[in-house]
Amino acid sequence: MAIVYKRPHALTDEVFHYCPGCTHGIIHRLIAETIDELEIEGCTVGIAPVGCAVRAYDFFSCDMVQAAHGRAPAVATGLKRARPENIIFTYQGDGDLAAIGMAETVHAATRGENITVIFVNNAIYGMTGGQMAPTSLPGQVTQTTPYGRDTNSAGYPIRVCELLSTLDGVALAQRVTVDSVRNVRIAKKAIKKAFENQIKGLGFSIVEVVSSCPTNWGMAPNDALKWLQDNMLPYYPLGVYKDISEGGENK
Amino acid sequence: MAIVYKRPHALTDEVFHYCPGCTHGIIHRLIAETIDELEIEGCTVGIAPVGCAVRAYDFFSCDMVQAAHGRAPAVATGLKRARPENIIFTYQGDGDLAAIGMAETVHAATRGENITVIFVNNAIYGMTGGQMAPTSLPGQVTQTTPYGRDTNSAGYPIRVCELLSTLDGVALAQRVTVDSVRNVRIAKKAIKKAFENQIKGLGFSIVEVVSSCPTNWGMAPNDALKWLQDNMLPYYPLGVYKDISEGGENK
Amino acid sequence: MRPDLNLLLAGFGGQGLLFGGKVVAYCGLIENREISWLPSYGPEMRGGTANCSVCISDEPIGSPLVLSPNALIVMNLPSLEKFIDTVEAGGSVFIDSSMISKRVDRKDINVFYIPATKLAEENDLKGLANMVLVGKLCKELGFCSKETLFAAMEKSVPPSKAELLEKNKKALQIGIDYL
Amino acid sequence: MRPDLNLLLAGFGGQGLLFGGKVVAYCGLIENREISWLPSYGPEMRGGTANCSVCISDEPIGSPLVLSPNALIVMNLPSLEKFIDTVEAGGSVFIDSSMISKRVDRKDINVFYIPATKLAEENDLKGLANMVLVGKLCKELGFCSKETLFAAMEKSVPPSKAELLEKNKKALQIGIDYL
Amino acid sequence: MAEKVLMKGNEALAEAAICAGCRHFFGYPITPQTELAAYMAKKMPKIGGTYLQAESELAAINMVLGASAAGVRAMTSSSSPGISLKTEGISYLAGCDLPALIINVQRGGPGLGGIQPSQSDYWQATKATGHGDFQILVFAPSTIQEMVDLVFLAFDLGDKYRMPAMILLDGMLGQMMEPVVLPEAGKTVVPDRPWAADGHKNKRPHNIINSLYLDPLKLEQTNIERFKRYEKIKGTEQRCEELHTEDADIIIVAYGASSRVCRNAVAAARAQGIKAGMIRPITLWPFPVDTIQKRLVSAKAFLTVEMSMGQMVDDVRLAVNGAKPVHFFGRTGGIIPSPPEVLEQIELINGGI
Amino acid sequence: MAEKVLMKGNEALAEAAICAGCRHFFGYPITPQTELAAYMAKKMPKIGGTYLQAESELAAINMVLGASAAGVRAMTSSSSPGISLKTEGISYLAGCDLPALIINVQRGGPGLGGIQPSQSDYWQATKATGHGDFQILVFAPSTIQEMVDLVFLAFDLGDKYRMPAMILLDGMLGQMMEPVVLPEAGKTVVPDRPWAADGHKNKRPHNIINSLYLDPLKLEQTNIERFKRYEKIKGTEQRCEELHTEDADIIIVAYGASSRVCRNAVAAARAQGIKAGMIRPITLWPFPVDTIQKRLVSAKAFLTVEMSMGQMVDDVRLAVNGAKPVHFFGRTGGIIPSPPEVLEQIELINGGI
Amino acid sequence: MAKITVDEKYCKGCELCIAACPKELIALSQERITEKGYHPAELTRPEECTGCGSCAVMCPDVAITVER
Amino acid sequence: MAKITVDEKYCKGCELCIAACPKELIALSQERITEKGYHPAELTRPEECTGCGSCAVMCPDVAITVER
Ligand SMILES: Cc1ncc(C[n+]2csc(CCOP(=O)(O)OP(=O)(O)O)c2C)c(N)n1
Ligand SMILES: Cc1ncc(C[n+]2csc(CCOP(=O)(O)OP(=O)(O)O)c2C)c(N)n1
Ligand code: SF4
Ligand code: SF4
Ligand code: SF4
Ligand code: SF4
Ligand code: SF4
Ligand code: SF4
Ligand SMILES: [Mg+2]
Ligand SMILES: [Mg+2]
Repeated sequence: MAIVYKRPHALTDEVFHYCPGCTHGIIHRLIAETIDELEIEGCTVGIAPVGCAVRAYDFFSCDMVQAAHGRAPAVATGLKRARPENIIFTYQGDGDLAAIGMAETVHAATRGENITVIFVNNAIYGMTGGQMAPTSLPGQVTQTTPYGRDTNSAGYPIRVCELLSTLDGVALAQRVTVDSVRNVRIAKKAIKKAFENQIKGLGFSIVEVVSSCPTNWGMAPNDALKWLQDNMLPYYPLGVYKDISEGGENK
Repeated sequence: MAIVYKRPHALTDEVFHYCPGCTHGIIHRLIAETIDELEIEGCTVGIAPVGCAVRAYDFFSCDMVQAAHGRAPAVATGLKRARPENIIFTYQGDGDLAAIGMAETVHAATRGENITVIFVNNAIYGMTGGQMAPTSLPGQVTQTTPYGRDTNSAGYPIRVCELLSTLDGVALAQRVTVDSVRNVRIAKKAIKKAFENQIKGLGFSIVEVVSSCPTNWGMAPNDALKWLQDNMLPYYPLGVYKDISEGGENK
Repeated sequence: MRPDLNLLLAGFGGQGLLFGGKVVAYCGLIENREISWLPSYGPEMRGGTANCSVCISDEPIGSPLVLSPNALIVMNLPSLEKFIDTVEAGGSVFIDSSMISKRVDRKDINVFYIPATKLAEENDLKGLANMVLVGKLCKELGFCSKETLFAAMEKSVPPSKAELLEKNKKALQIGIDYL
Repeated sequence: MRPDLNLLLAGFGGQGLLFGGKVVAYCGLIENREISWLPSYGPEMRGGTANCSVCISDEPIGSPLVLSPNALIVMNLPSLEKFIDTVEAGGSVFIDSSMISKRVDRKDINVFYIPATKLAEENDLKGLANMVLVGKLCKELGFCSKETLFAAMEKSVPPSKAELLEKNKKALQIGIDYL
Repeated sequence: MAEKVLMKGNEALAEAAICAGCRHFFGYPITPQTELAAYMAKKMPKIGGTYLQAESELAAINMVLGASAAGVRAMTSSSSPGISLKTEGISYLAGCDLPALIINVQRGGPGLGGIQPSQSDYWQATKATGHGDFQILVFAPSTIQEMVDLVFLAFDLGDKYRMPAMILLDGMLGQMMEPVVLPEAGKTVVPDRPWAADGHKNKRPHNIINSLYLDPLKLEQTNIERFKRYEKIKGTEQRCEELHTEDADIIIVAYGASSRVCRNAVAAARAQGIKAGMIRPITLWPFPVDTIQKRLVSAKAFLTVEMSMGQMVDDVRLAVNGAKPVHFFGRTGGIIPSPPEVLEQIELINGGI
Repeated sequence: MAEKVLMKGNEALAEAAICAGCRHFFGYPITPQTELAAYMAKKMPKIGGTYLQAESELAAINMVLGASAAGVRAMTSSSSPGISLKTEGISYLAGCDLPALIINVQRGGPGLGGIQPSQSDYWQATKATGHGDFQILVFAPSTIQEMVDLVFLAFDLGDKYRMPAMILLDGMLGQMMEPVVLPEAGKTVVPDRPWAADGHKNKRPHNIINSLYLDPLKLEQTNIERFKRYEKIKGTEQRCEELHTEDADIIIVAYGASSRVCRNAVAAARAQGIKAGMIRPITLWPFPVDTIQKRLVSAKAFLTVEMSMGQMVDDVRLAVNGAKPVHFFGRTGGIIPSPPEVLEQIELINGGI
Repeated sequence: MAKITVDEKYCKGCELCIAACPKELIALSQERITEKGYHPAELTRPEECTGCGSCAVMCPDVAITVER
Repeated sequence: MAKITVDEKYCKGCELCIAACPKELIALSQERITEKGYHPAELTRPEECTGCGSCAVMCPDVAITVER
């Protein structure tokens, strides 16, 4: 018998501090597998956000930098400009990337900054205990929309891939999810492409991963995935929004 | 003989501090005419940006607030939430709205904040003496792109109307210019609609005015308009990008 | 002057210790004493340690952080190990013995072993072991009357959740009755 | 010790006063003296007032802001009115008389009227009135040799702009020659 | 008298602001102040007020500026890193002479730091909540009841002097519960704001809210006038509590959470015969210089206790001006000092005098 | 010796940084420092360096953080409002123990203020360039030559102590020209940075650049260790210039632009027989406390002159600690005090001693 | 009959009106100079002005009044 | 023949693997409790495991090793 699945080398031995069933863990693993497969651990620098994934610096075996809330793309820009030979990725939540960090996101994208962005859209601020995120759904109950998100006062969710795909500097904008084995495999491919693009120097690649937050959604992990399928996927259609790589197709 | 054109009431007597031939002045006049025609001077509050138009507070006869660089949409949000019965407009340059203020712009738009945004795109930082703006064209020589904007290192220009029209909260996103009598009249209509939308409570309306900066482009005013026609308009196509108002048409 | 209560409730997040502390705090409030309630969480995202300090006194309360409790409610082993030595001589410790099998060596304190989780589950009161322990605490220390305790419970549960109130009261009673 | 030069150049933006000041500053540099050059703009976007302070001294220069000039080059009326009273007794004033028709009352200073703009335009040196005035200044005050002045001009104009250099030198010479 | 209720500090601040007529809250989530925003999110829609979760702290403070410019009572709350992001906006508020309430529930720093209570933003609050010459009012409650009272005072004085006010607390006070009595509505009246940018209704010249003065003499003049107001405030608005200071040999100076610890320590010191006392600043700006100077004659030494590496101690030193020794004891990074630790410091100093 | 060239202060800073091996500049335009960025934009592409105009000051400082984390010398420059926006980032730099050069060409505030020179960000620079307990090195050049020299020192000390350094100047120094001698390349060596996040090349454990410590004891420990470094710096890195202080009755304390004005005033006072002198801090943090204290015996009074409403004067008072009177004279809002004004103050004080 | 009036307080001699006039009726005055130092625009052949307003529409300094 | 191993250091009993296994082979252990207080996942009918890896693909705590 041979081992066909095991912990990737690019993950440390640390037990994730995530809640049971939180999909952050799956996404971490996909990134780590990609780093292993592309054999880039030694030249990769990851950027941990402020959000539940803040301690990502303890979990990835590559060099890591912890960035201020929302500023990961700016920090990534600094790292990449200083060492263009390194592979730089950011790992960001929806509050981080789409609220406080919107300007940094749009500008790193339009600059075509040659980095990889993994964007975890769980429609909530996980770390701070479940406030509305820019991607929270209309009607969604959160700590700060206790009567459901009212689009009249709290506005509409932002579809990040759609927004960014209007920008010239973007090489890849793809939305995936990790609700099922099949989709996890698609997500893996997208993440790998986002890293490969960087190696090829194609520019800004973002993979948006529609994710769950069992704790703040107040659901068991499997129920959370069901809710994701029923509520988030209709609002956030999966697919490739922009892809300039060879054979790439846009929505 | 009757007076058919004169200084609108909504402009004060102050001589604009703009350079000779700067189209900021035309845009000011169009806003003022609109305020006059809609008879809203008494309930309008304008927001001056940081940029050449910083002293707009001296030029409009309605109440005015001077906002920090890029934060006009946030200030507008505060004003509008405090006094929903008032008509609130921001007047912003490309550095203000599309660089430092990108997050505030996108979020006021996605919230469908019921305000009117007049966005002056002159492809340069006028006030600070001609640095690259997020909308500076590829190859454009500016103080900070002395060899022409190199999209490899300085990135691609942002097309604001295209970007914002992906957002649900936007009622109107239209790009106009003021290079000719005909286009000034179209611009006027667009600006008026952007104010009317607010009166009707339709949400966020933005009019992007492709403008000139004779001084920092280093051209005579009429030459600047010619340059605008030849270089900016191909990159920034005029038209309606989103319009949810009655009879509104999207691109 | 009535004696001060410096209570520490300690265990995992999710065991209801913060709420337990709140009920105790309300007891003090009802009896017109000075009170404070202070939560403290560990660095984990979820499922980490959580504890809560409650002070009741006739004097204004200085530091609300209880470092040397005269009463300790404890619901998991790491917390017992962490706090047992901080208990004041003469103090009382209430241990959920369904969660902690270990026995306490100290002779200068009163230790009560209550199989609170088991008692709660047996009585269809899953998750209310905290209240069983609070009931026992109240009975043993007599820092307030039983009426006060039940009134405090009423203040702590929003009126919209009547059925919850009943269950909580039942759990308190089990604690009071436990010998 | 050579006398200090505290020069103020004042007029509209666009008249080349800052550049004129730079050439004077370079004169000091070449002669190994302490120098400073400080621009100042008005609050207008464009076309407002602009002026420039230049100090040359054998001592380290404290404040580079010239409040009481011993030499004033002035190219528009508002600047003349603003600064004429600040000139030190015994100081010299150089007025572009093609721009300013007004005459100066003060008797304790030396006033030179040079139709600099007209001279420049007549010599196909549009925009170089500033240099005509600087030439005159140098000649009258003799704070440096003519060689130094021309060397300073060479330092001030980038080598890539040779034709500009020639024109500038010509303008200086016109100023030197003007009686 | 109104009923005593048990409330978390963060929630009491929110409820007090609502009682004080504030209907406009703009914030961005951050630990350890989340309960405040959550409370507002729950209450505001019910009373026709605005709770708006901004896209960032920058946006939040500028929304506050807009609302205040429009003439309403407006507020925001955050914690240390978020306050840094607000500093430009706070400087603008000050430069525009706009009132606004800013709450800083401090946590340990620098950088992302930690989420446990701290007092290490004292300098920022009292000396440089932004660029330029300006001050804001800074209040330091030490009980939940005082938080409620100071919210009212902060709004009232902010209005009176047309300047931003900050309530500076820490995670411990924000998250603890104590009994409070909420004041009756109507205790405070929101004054007229004839200067507001709320539409001139064709009845008055246009109002301008602005902090730009291209003419330096004018800018200097606005600064000088503002500082005259500051001088007046220093003369009339210093507030502090004195505890056993009349006969105290050793006077502790401590505010907020650390003052509570010191209260125990003072009691313990007195119990063993050491004449300890405490001056507890309630306003950090204006700093209660007068009270400290009043006690210079009788006190033999001062001890400043902070949850920082030592910041307020400079203000104490400036007030004492060399007349008596000023000692410092601090814990930082989220650690709350313990009463015995402070007592030890008192004993040490007592041995030396 | 290298040739003297005439340079604007802003340009000299840029050229010096390049000479000091800095190849990474990230900034956002703002008056009065635009020439610095323009110079970088022109030079960097020619020498394989990075000039990047960021989308904002926030982005710029975080790009600097990224570049510094990657192990290169990185810098940014701005002016007052822009520095406020950088405070969160500067606090992160300090919390991550990263070196970085930050230039603040101060202008008048608060708010948008004006664009004329000012010194009103002293407190921000020396006490609170962000939330939390930390310090940055602060240098105050007063000539263009000194700017060049201090850029080198700022990079070197920043590297040595792993902390951000600021050069604090003002619009006057930024825009004036003076002769300077540029140092030869190679005067400074960029040291190894074994801690950098530059890819472990499978040769060492992963490096982490981080300022988060969820355990307060650990966070306190990092703070205490950092402050031990600060103590060392206070002991060894204080720098100032003394002018006629040996026999001075009245000692002016002034830095940067205002010190130049005071230089004239001191000369004028001496000319009329008043024994005036000046201590000119070159490091604002660490503040040259030792020199001031050394002169406490001989001096009869101190006069602090600033282009602000009075900020550094507190540090002078803390150093003097009541031993001698400390006076203050300031102009603000973009006004540069004049030598006669300062002389008048000297005369006034001289009359009183 | 129609006419335009250029208010010299506002005019900065930018020439936009000149380019805008379909009848090419406007020129900068060669003699006059405004307080701010500009040569202001003026109507050269008043009788031909149609009052179409094109000049006023383009004037960035709102210096032109048109009567018709 | 195939098998999975659940590392109890990592497993948090989230049940995602349970839902993912096409053969419904995984369940939470009723007796065992991990150091962190969770009931860990375990393979119920080891002989039926195909080693398809679906469980490992879904495990958010990377607790599962699959051999085949
Ligand atoms: C400047 C700043 N503002 C706010 C916070 C508080 N904060 C921490 S995490 C977070 C939101 C995290 O949400 P998200 O980015 O969606 O990540 P998730 O936790 O959901 O994975 C916030 C607001 C902070 N640390 N710093
Ligand atoms: C926080 C901050 N950053 C930078 C500046 C400097 N600044 C003033 S105006 C301006 C840009 C103006 O450009 P734009 O918005 O395009 O307006 P324009 O002048 O072109 O009309 C900048 C960067 C500032 N005042 N505040
Ligand atoms: S709070 Fe939500 S997002 Fe954060 S670790 Fe828990 S489940 Fe995951
Ligand atoms: S600098 Fe450009 S944008 Fe600004 S007033 Fe002059 S021409 Fe207009
Ligand atoms: S367009 Fe207006 S400002 Fe320009 S020249 Fe004509 S009248 Fe004068
Ligand atoms: S109104 Fe028409 S015709 Fe008359 S001057 Fe103006 S543009 Fe020419
Ligand atoms: S998915 Fe992983 S963590 Fe969850 S129960 Fe299965 S083995 Fe355990
Ligand atoms: S490897 Fe496949 S068959 Fe085996 S337990 Fe996992 S999911 Fe089930
Ligand atoms: Mg999230
Ligand atoms: Mg612009």
